[in-house]
Amino acid sequence: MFPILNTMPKMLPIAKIIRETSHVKTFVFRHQLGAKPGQFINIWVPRVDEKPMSVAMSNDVEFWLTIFAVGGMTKRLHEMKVGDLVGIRGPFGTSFEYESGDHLVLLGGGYGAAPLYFLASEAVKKKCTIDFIVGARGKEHLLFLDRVKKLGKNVKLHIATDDGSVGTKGYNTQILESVLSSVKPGNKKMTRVFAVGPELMMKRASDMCFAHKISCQVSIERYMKCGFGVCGNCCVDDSGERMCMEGPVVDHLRARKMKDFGAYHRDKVGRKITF
Amino acid sequence: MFPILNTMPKMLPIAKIIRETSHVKTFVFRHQLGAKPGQFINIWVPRVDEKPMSVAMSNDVEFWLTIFAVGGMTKRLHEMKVGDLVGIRGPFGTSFEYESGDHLVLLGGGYGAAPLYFLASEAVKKKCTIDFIVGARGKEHLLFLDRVKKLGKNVKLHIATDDGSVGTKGYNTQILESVLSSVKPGNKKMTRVFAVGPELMMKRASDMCFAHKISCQVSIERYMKCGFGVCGNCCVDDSGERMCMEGPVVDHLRARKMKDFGAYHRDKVGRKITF
Amino acid sequence: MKVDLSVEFCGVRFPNPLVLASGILGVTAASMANVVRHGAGGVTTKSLWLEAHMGHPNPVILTTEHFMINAVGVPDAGIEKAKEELAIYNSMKKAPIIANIIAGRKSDYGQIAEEIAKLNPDIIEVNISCPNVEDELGKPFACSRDDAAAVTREVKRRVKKIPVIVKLSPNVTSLLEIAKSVADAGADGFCALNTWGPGMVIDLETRQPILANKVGGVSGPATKPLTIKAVYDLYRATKLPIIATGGMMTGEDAIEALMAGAQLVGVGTAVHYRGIEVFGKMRDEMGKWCTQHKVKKVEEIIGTLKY
Amino acid sequence: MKVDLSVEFCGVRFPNPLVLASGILGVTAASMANVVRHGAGGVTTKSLWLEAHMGHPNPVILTTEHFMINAVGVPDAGIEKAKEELAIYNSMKKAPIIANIIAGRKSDYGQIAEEIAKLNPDIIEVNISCPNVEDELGKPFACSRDDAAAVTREVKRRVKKIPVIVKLSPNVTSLLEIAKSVADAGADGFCALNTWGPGMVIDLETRQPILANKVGGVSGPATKPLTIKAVYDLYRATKLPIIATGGMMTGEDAIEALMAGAQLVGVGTAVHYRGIEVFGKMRDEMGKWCTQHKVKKVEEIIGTLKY
Ligand SMILES: Cc1cc2nc3c(=O)[nH]c(=O)nc-3n(C[C@H](O)[C@H](O)[C@H](O)COP(=O)(O)OP(=O)(O)OC[C@H]3O[C@@H](n4cnc5c(N)ncnc54)[C@H](O)[C@@H]3O)c2cc1C
Ligand SMILES: Cc1cc2nc3c(=O)[nH]c(=O)nc-3n(C[C@H](O)[C@H](O)[C@H](O)COP(=O)(O)OP(=O)(O)OC[C@H]3O[C@@H](n4cnc5c(N)ncnc54)[C@H](O)[C@@H]3O)c2cc1C
Ligand SMILES: Cc1cc2nc3c(=O)[nH]c(=O)nc-3n(C[C@H](O)[C@H](O)[C@H](O)COP(=O)(O)O)c2cc1C
Ligand SMILES: Cc1cc2nc3c(=O)[nH]c(=O)nc-3n(C[C@H](O)[C@H](O)[C@H](O)COP(=O)(O)O)c2cc1C
Ligand code: FES
Ligand code: FES
Repeated sequence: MFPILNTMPKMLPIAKIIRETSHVKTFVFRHQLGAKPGQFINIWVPRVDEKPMSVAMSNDVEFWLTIFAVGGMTKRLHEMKVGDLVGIRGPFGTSFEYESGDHLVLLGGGYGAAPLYFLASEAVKKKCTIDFIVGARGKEHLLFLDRVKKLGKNVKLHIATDDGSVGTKGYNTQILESVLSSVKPGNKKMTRVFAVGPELMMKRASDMCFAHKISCQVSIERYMKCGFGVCGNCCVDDSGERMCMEGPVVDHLRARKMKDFGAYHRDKVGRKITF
Repeated sequence: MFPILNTMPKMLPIAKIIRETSHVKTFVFRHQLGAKPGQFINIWVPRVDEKPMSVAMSNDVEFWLTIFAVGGMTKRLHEMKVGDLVGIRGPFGTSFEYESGDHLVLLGGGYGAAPLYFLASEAVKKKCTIDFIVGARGKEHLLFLDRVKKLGKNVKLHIATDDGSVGTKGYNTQILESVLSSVKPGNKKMTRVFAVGPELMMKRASDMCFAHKISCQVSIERYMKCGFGVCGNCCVDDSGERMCMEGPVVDHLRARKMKDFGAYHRDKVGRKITF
Repeated sequence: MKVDLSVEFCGVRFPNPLVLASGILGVTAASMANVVRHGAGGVTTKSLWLEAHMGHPNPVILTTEHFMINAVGVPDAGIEKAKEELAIYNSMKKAPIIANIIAGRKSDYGQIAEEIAKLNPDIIEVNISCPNVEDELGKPFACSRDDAAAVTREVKRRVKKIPVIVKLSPNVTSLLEIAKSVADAGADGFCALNTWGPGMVIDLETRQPILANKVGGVSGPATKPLTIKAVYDLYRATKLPIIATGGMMTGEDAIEALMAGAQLVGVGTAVHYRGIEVFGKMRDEMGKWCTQHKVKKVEEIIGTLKY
Repeated sequence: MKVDLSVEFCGVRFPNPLVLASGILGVTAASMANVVRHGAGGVTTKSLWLEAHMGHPNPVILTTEHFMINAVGVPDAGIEKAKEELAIYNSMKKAPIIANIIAGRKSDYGQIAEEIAKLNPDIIEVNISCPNVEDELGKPFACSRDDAAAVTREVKRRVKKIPVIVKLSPNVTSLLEIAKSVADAGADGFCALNTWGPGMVIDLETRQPILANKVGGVSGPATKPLTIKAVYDLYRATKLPIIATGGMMTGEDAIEALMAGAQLVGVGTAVHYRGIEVFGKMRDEMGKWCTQHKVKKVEEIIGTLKY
């Protein structure tokens, strides 16, 4: 498997900006990216920085990026207007794996709901049934609810909020636990959990799946520079696997062998930062 | 039409050496060259030089080069033995054009008989009938006679020698004239002359074909360096066409527009040398 | 939209910025006219010597998908042939011609320049940077600030009306040091760059270098970013007109070079990678880019890089 | 036929000549061990600083089919991280490790060298040739004979038992002048070469350089013939052991480098063009070539070029 040889940024005007929550916007680009759910791109704001972002939707005519304003570059992005140019490189990395007809349990924390929405929208076409569990601090931080609801009857939406302003009060992992508990033994093999969000959430989800002997895939986000397997900044311990190439989506059994899973990540100079 | 991007010499051992005449040897290489009749290769003798040579035969398992020992490099080649390595680049250049069922009149002077033999051996497979006219100073300088004879009943061999030691005494162009004269008006369109040899011979042949209104292709040999259209040493006047790319095989009507056709060629520094 | 691709370079107007680089298809007037017919906005002769110069035996050019390496060795028949061919070119001239000159000794540059000036080329380009005659001639003059300036001064002294540009070598520690000294010596512009190295390719079977000259100058698409940077440095430091030469393969490459500060774009190796049709293709690609970006005159984009 | 691909370099035996080049997949011990698992005969750390060094913002690496350009800016967390990672690497060591060191001032090289020497790498490689921190640090020390020698002397003074090799820059007028002065200053070998340029890539839409650092070092398959020539020149002139780095993509490329005089072959950019599997592929290609050519020990072909 050769990586994409040409990784020059493709300059694209922002076609549309959708405000999702106070800190989150979805940026729409009219371009056939050809990404699969779980893959990411690098988005470059000239003179500012370039950062990895999961693809929140990709079809024949457009793709979406759903972006939290957290620091310098994402805040600058949030100030940009329709028509402004950014550079896009990718898609890079691995994608979610499942079979037609599988039962998918999606656990999204933070912007994790966005790539999972992309996954769900593809999976329903493949006759999958879906439990879509989202969580956030409060109602106003929940993402993509309306879109998920429109995916049809095969998708069941579960909501958890820390403050109980909507859905179950508590963590989304609590909902996961009850969903997993209700899986009949005979259905375990075709049930797949996909967890995308804060690493500690994914770690908890993995522990639950491990206990229930249900398969699980997680998205391991590490500090990325190149995005295509050269710089070495995104490698995990002790396998040395590159999360931009052999990840970000990995089976949780592989994640569980990573010393850093749920424990630490590294900053841009490779220093360990505990979660 | 892109040229071959990789033009590194392929090192091949000489598989067989066939002595043709006192000054001519055929070198056989076991390699699928994929050349068409009329095309040439560059053959490199390490530490000596690299020179263009027409392909005298190319099939799925081997190819031949029939080489006159005239100067430094070709004399060195004649000293080489089976197993010695030479570098081959190509095939380069244009090839002879004709249709299945055509009547081909081949006029070979000097080593010109070799590439024409390659043409004949392909053309007979395409149901062409062939008049194969060869000429040389004397019997002992004639090339490829036995091979041509073996091509079958559709190939008629005509021989001319300056000294009359075999065949007609005189020039091979005299035979051409009589062959052309015997072409019935209705057959002129499907009759094609291919002349390969000394340029003055080709010029005479072209004049005859022009008078008879019969099509003719000639092989314009110019001093070649690269062989693939970059150095500019093989360009003709006034069109500037490169004989390694737009030639060596050209329609004689195009050749007749060349100031240099039958008049002069250029040496390795681009100086004109009259024929 | 009608796009004006013409550019002025050293007072000479070129119908488009694409100029045949020296040493490629530049042996005869007919060949250069053919290149113009294929879309070039101008041509450069192969390097012209006063006396005949043999060049190296074959093989002289090797290519892979990734690079070209050449040691043609600057063959030329000398001034008499130059006279004949330049006269022919001028008699059927459709685009400006740059006469590229070379000599073995600093002092000889003056004479060839003077002789060539008589033949009325539009521009004289002084080749002091060929990396594949090192064994014969030593390090190119373009590698020494003083030598480069001395050659420039000598040529400028002997050539009065015709603009003189100097062809620079990339194979130096400080391109700008050389360029500034050449500018101070009176150069009217630059051609940047000649080939890289020299490099070497070994045949693994015989364990010998393949080029008869053993080593040769390297070119190819990978040199583009190096050319772009050099052009920008020259543009910023000297403001003299520049021909960006090296790795230019597409119309977009040419646009990039213009943004970096070049007026003209030299095209050599691309003749191999995209065929002789490359000139028309690049011209059309430039036109298309300009149309898409609402650029009416390509000259407007020269030096517009926001560094 | 069983082929022995192992080579000795500065007294250290490498299971095969393919060494991960500095700055590629060299941030953590785990990553380097992974590269060895994929077939490398040794690894080089990314350049190690005494104190943390931030490097440049993204984008830091761009690639086309033809070249890579990078301005990562040599980020590193400093000596404490180096201690931790080298200890981990050594605890699971399967192949030699070369610690590549860097500093901003000549005098600082001694200290980082001394600190790193305590961590017991097999070899110390002194990076004086990174072209993408010029704005920050000025022309690399590898561009000055005296600076290069001063750094070498300083490192050699502080490092007693571990072999010290110097990583050379191609961006100089005379590589041999620098190399000889480094050799005289006590270097035990060379790594040739660092990246080319710097070069620049402009985004045509915004008319800005794409790399955050604006310019970056150029690498790619096209640099191979330049590396080969540099290696041969070094081999002939100094006889010191050499790592041939630059444009090495295939087992045949590695064989070519060995013939030119290298003991080891650095592989960096090829990780992009052929994937991380490139080490195993190149190793197998070398093995196959040796078998076909009846070479039992790959060391036998070192320096066998018939120039
Ligand atoms: C595979 C992947 C997918 C991602 N998908 C999304 C997404 O869909 N939506 C979204 O909002 N965010 C996503 N992120 C996170 C996003 O990259 C960071 O939020 C962003 O880089 C922050 O940059 P900043 O300049 O705004 O903030 P900074 O202040 O520079 O950084 C804030 C934090 O973001 C993280 N971060 C910064 N730079 C990088 C980098 N180059 N690579 C990885 N993490 C970094 C670090 O943890 C850092 O502490 C994803 C990250 C990865 C690795
Ligand atoms: C397209 C083409 C096909 C050819 N096919 C054959 C062939 O099948 N058999 C054969 O014996 N010869 C062929 N030749 C001619 C052959 O290339 C020359 O005989 C050979 O180059 C002589 O080299 P030398 O070193 O032996 O002699 P030299 O003394 O170097 O040259 C003798 C003469 O050969 C010609 N010649 C030399 N070098 C070249 C060159 N690089 N390119 C073109 N002509 C050159 C010149 O007219 C020169 O005067 C062909 C030439 C061309 C251009
Ligand atoms: C085959 C070949 C021959 C060349 N001959 C000359 C020459 O005679 N004089 C000269 O100044 N440059 C010569 N050059 C250098 C080119 O003019 C040009 O500077 C270089 O190749 C980079 O441009 P490119 O990438 O477009 O080829 C030659 C280059 C090649 C490839
Ligand atoms: C992304 C990247 C980062 C690099 N970082 C370093 C570095 O930190 N220190 C160093 O000495 N060389 C560094 N280099 C140079 C390489 O080690 C190597 O010398 C050069 O890339 C040529 O080899 P290659 O063609 O195999 O990549 C880097 C090169 C690349 C492409
Ligand atoms: S981000 Fe560079 S290797 Fe993964
Ligand atoms: S031989 Fe070089 S262009 Fe024809």
